[in-house]
Amino acid sequence: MNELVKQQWLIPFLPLVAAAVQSLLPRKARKLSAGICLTAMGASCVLALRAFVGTLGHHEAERAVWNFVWFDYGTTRLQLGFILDPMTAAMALMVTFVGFWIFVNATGYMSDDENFTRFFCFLSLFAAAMLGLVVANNLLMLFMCWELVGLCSYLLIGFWYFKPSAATAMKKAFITTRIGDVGFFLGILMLSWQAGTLNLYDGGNGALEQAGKLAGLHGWFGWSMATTIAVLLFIGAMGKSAQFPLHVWLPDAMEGPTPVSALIHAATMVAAGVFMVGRMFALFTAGGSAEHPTFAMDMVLWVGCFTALFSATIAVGQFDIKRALAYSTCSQLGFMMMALGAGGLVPGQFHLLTHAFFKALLFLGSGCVIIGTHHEQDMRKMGGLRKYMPITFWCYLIGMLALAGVPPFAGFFSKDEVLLVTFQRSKVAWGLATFAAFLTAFYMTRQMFMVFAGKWRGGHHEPHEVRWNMWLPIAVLSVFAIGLGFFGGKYEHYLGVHEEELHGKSLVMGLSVAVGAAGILLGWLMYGRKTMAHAEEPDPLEVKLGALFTCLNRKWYVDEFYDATIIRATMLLGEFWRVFDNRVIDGILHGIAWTAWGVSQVVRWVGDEFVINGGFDAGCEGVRLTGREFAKLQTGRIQGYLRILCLGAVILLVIWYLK
Amino acid sequence: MSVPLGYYLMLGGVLFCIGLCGALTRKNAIAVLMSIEIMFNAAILNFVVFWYYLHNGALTGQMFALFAIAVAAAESAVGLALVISVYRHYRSVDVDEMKALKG
Amino acid sequence: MNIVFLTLSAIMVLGAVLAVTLRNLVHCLLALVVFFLGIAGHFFLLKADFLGAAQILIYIGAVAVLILFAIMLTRNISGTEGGRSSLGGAWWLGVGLASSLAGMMCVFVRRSELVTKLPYGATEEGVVKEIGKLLVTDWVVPLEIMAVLLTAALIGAVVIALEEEKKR
Amino acid sequence: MKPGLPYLSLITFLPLAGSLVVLLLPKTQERAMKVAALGASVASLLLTFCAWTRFVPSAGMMFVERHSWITALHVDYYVGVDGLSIAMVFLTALVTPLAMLAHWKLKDNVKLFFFLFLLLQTGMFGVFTALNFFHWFIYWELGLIPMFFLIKIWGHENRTYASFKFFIYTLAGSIGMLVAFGFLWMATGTFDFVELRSLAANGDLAKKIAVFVGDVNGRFGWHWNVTTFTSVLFWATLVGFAIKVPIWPFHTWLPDAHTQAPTGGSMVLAAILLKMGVYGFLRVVLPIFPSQVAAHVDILLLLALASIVLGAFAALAQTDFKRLVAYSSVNHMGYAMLGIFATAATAGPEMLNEKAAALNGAVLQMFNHGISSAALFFMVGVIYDRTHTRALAEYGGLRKIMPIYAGVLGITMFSSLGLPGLNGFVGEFLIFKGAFPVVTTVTVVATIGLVVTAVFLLQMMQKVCFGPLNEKWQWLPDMTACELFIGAVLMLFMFLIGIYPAPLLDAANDAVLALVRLF
Amino acid sequence: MDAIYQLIHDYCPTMPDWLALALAILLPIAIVMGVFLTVFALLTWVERKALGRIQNRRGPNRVGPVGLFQPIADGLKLLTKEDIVPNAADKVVHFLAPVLVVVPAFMVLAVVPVAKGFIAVDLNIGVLFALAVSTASVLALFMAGWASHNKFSLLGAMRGVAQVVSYEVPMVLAAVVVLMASGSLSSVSIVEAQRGLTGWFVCKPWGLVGFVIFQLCAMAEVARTPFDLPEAESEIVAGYHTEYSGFKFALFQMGEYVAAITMGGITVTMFLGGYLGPGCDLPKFGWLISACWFFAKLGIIVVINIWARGTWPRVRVDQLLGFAWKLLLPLSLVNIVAMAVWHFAPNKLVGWVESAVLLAVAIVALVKINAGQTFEKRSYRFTS
Repeated sequence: MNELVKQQWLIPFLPLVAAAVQSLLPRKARKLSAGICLTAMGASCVLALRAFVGTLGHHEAERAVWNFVWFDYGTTRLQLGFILDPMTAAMALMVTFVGFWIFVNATGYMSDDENFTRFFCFLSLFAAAMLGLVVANNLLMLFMCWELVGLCSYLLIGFWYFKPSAATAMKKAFITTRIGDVGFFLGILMLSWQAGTLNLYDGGNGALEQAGKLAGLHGWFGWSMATTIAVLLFIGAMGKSAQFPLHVWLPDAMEGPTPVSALIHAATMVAAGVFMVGRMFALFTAGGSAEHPTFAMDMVLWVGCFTALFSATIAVGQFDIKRALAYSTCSQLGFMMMALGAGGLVPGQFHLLTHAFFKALLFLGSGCVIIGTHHEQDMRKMGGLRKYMPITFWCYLIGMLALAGVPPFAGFFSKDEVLLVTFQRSKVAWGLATFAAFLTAFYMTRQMFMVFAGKWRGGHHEPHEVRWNMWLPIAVLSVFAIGLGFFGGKYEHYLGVHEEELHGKSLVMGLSVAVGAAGILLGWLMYGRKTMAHAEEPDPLEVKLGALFTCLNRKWYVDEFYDATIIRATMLLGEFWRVFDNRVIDGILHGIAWTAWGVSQVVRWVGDEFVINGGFDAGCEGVRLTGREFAKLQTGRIQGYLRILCLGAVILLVIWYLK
Repeated sequence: MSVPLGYYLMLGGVLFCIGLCGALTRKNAIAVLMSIEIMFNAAILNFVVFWYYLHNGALTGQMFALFAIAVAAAESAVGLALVISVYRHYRSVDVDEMKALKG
Repeated sequence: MNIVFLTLSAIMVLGAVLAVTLRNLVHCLLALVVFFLGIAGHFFLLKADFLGAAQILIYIGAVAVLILFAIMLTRNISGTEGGRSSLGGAWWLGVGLASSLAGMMCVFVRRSELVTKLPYGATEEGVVKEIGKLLVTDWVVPLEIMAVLLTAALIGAVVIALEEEKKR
Repeated sequence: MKPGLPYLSLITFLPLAGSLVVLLLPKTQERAMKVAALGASVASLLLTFCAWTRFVPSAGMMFVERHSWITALHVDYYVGVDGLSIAMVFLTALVTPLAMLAHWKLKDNVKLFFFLFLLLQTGMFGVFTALNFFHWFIYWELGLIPMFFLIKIWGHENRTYASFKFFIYTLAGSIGMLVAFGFLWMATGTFDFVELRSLAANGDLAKKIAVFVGDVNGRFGWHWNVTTFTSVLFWATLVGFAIKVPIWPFHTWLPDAHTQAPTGGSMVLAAILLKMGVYGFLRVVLPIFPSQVAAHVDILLLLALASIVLGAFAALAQTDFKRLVAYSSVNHMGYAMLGIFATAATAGPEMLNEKAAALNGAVLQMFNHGISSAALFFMVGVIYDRTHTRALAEYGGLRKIMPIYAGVLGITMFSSLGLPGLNGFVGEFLIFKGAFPVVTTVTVVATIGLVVTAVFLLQMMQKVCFGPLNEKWQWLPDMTACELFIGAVLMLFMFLIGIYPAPLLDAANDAVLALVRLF
Repeated sequence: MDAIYQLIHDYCPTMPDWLALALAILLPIAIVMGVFLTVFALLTWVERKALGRIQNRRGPNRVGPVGLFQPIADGLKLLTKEDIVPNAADKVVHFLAPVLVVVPAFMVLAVVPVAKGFIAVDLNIGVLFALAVSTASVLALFMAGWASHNKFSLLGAMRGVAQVVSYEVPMVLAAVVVLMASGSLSSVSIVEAQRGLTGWFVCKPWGLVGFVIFQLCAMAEVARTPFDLPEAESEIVAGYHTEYSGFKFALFQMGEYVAAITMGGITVTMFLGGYLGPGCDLPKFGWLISACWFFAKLGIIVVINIWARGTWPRVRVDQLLGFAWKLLLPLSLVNIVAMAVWHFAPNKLVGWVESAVLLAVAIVALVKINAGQTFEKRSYRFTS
């Protein structure tokens, strides 16, 4: 276990090297770039597997840590470190495995793009950053990788930078996540200040190991120190995992290529927030217990629950296939956060894993659909793809069922666990969650029928099935979407977190199945029975709900709200200060300059004109005249001079004599 | 041998004034130079007189006179040369005509 | 002894006055020569015989001849040159100034305490040897400078006088 | 090289010698002039490198040279380098040749340009190495005058206004400083920074000033009280440096000076001249007026905060590319000042590590900002040479036709943004880590600056590189080899310090600790 | 003069001082005048006799036994001749000129030591006085030439002055050598310095050269023989004394001849050891023997002059001046150096050899340098 942790740094390092090499490759070295990227990902996947197997052997949660010094300052030193424990191993394995298959799909998806090499370079950079985040034992290193992941999402969203919408989307994504990161940063500062170190586990005096002590201290707003730090960290998580206030960037992130959406906005990056909360779980729960949990836990619970419901409602009203999936991701993340907030570390993490697989499956599926329909993204212009793209259809179906929570599939087990835990915590949250689950089932079936059922509503040329490198990954993922569910129980044991027995298990399970079935039934009723005839036909739901539907479609006008308030405010502030600088400060300066100039003029006019010039010139004139007079004396006659000389001598002698 | 010093000094002074008077009144440049020579000799006479009466052993007075004579000779030589060259230019040695350096 | 002094001074003064007043330049020159002889005589009287000889050698031998040459070179054009030209007031001014200066000098000499001073004892022999030694020891620098001065005067006089030749 | 070699004098006066050589070369030999100038500054770079390798951080002042100069005024030529200034000397030695290289294609009066540049470099070296106020002030002004001419002669549209404003503004500040040091000299009889520092440390300075004020009162019958007098001295010196840094209210000369300065000029102006102000705080204000700084620390913190936040907001609203980058400089310098004032915020040794972190961060921030702002201005210069316009609105989608340029601009932008893995982050992280425990509220507000910095830089990036290509720039050629070389060197340092900042920090650490222990 | 004064007092102490003083002054003058006038008369006779003998004719033999009274006859003739003065002449200057010619000649005699103890005035600057006075004759020449208002006389005067002035310088420098050797200016001490068998200065190498230079300059000074340009009969009638006749002419002749004698006297005192001779130190008749020696040597010098007059042709003016400035002057300077070398040499023999060699080299070099100038062929402008 200990020597394994020493190789942990290799996992993120390989993709990093690959990214560096690829960045130097010329544009036309397409095959080589893809090759390097895939081999690197494969290698780190093998390493992750080795690490995972390493952790399997031990029965209770074994943890190995390896810290190294980054640099010294003052009298202390700043350390970074790597960790190997069940959660990391699982996560790393999931990221590498899913990532690998997404890369395979990407080779197909991006085959006709001229910036192919640069795309794969960014992908491997992203992989490196994500893996770095996962294996980090130090909060600072985690934060650094966190920001790098944000950078990669920025670069990948804006991959097709010539599209203005992509340009604004990439900027928006980065800035929103950055706002979250500020919270995270403050949390780190607080932690480093209070705990003295940023290492999570450092043989006893790591930050998490001091959670108890931190709980005792006083933080902001009356919370304990641990809670304040947890809240700050959760803000970062909200930004990254697109929780309610900072979720606006996720739908716009769909501007990027679909594999990107799959990798970043489904499986890995957005999950980072949840993973981070899971990693810092000790901090969140410090100071509180199951009965009266800390404020942080409550916050996580309610934010998660609300996000789940909120985005589920929006997902229902979306026409773009990717946006619908984006909102579903949002709501699923809400579920995970809710689970964690309710105290269920294992359900949250398990749901994270399963969701990664089937959401990646769904996104890749939508990618195949888009390629198949020659870059058509609007569901209203699709339809009847079952005939044209059978493989994609079946894989997509498995993904949909898993997501909807139909029993045999992975989704059911993980979601059930989540609902169970929420049930324990608070009935209200559980109720909302089950309604959100119902909505999930509904919009997924809506999507299935709009896309695959009915007849082709798109343009003139028929859709076609995608090549092998596109459908193979979704096939593999669909297998996992099915199989993974069964490992639920063992995961709990694997993580070494022993949950006490939960009551009301059968009620919750039954209700969730019922709700899932009801959603599917309603979806079939609305969309399955009478599929839309042509693209322009209004959405049946729209007919039903009318104004509410448009409101859903427009994402509850959150973007517009933000634009109107925050963004305009900052722009105005900027304008104010720019004008302030130009007018006020420069005004003062110019004022001083003008007064100085004025004074100089006065002095010049008064002082020079009269006093000096007048007096001086007169003096000069006088001197010149007397000079002319004396000149006459110089007659040129030598004797004249001699006479004057003698006259002088005589006078002198007389004077001397008289004295 | 007992001529008092005063007589010699007066003699020197008178001679000097005669020379001065000549220098002032004569129109001819060479005459002026001659009167200057007289003034020079009056001065040198004084040197020797002072040496003779106050010398208590030191020969400085004579040395001075000797050098003064040498200088006077050099001076007159150059003066005359100048007069000759001026004469060639002005065709006359009348002092009043040499007014070129008028102020 | 002051008889000799008186006669000599009388001759000298007469010579000087004539040198200044005579109309004919050559006659003035002769008067000047007499004046120089008078000075030499006084030098002998004052036991400065080396100086007396030098005076004769330099003044009568060289300077008088020089002046003669100068007169010869400039005289034949200007004709008889009037000693006391009709300068009018300027002439009287000159004489007046000179005489007042002379009178004042006599008055001062009379009032100063030096007047009755008598000479020291007879000077010992070998004054010339003494002068020679002094010239080369204490006064060697003035001697060298005098040498330079004389050479410069020599060359200068030649150049000035000669220059005209070439020009024409 | 035997250890006794007078490194600092050599480094300082090598450019001066180079400038003379340039002066002597005939007018037609423009190429020779450029090569000579570059040779001189590269030589001093190599010397700096040798000095760096021999630099022992724990040894306090290194390479000290002390020769008595004007004995009457106890003024001596006292040169030395310690942790605080070694980084700056290296920065000057690194950036100036690059700035010169940026003007390799210069055509009009080349001789004067390179002469002024080398003179400027000498001035800058002098400021960072001088330890006696007398010749330090001479270098301070020497650094100013060539810059004035660079802007005046090779500047853009209204360069006269900008150059005058820059010169007179900074000069006014430095006059205040001169007067203050005049009084200090009268009180203590020495101009020497190190001596003044030791005096201030053991409290003698205050006593001497009290004595001085006492007999001044006695003689002239005024009745100044000592504290107001010392605080007047303090404020005069502080304003002098504040203008140079620039701290918020005194910063309006910077955008004008930058927009009108030629590429190389603004590179040097941003990279090094601003650091002279901050270095001034480290070398002069903090050690000599510790008690005053502590007394007025809250106002100073507010000012630093203003520079960060207001600088960022003002940058947000800029339409001119260079003005935007200039305001970003104001913002970044704000961080450095925050780090410095944080050390003065609490007395006593218990926050030692935090204060050391803040100060280390400030020193690092100075170096990093030097690198990233120089790169950023160079990038602006590169486009300006091609398009002759700085309005952001006119650009768009340059990435299509200038991919390499877009790449380098991206990396530079992210470095100045403070992205981890690049040099900006380490400095800012240390500052915040140090300042947070000491002045929590100010630091929290400062984080707004972080966000807004990201906003305006990304906005700039979007307007310039992304979005649809403005058809006017169809023919724009990509970066030439020479320009790429400059960019590459700067990027190399960005990555280097981003990944492994230890050498820089170790060098500065001991000096920083000594400074922090003063408070 | 003081010695005589003592003598007078011893013999006739009763005489009043001023009378004694006057006598002491007048007596030597009378003696000197008397002796040298007779020698002058004798000189004219000897010259005419010798010239006749050289030119293979008898010379004056009508008046007196061998023509001895010829000088007296000449004198009487000139006294009775009418004294013509040209009317345009400058009367005063015309009258003064002959006087000024004679006066310097006689004044120089005052310092010539005729015999042991017999010297008119023993000035301790004797030689310098003699040289100074001889320069005064220049003035007389010029006045004569100028006063007679005659082109030829003016031309003669100009030549005379140029000649005298340019030969004066080498003469004085040659005399300097003697002064250096004897260490004093008074003629008696110079003579005394030449005691001893080979004591005469002429026996020293530099003494010989000095004697030759001094002799040549003396001849030029007096305008005799090769240098008698001033009154070169063939070219400018009688030179500056064309317009003189009667007694003034006699004075001129007397002046010239007396000058010749005095120059001879000075040459004898300086180079030939004055009155020194084997018997001059005898107590009783020593002074008579010394006088004889003096006059014998004087005779030799005079004979040389006459001899030169008879045999050498006249020299041209530019050659005359060139010879003086370009040869005699440098030679005399070298002579002084040779004397210094001789003086400071470790012993007699070395000193002798060195100065001799130096002088020989100098003479050869100077002659070679001036070869071009000295007696080059005369060019006629108007005749072919």
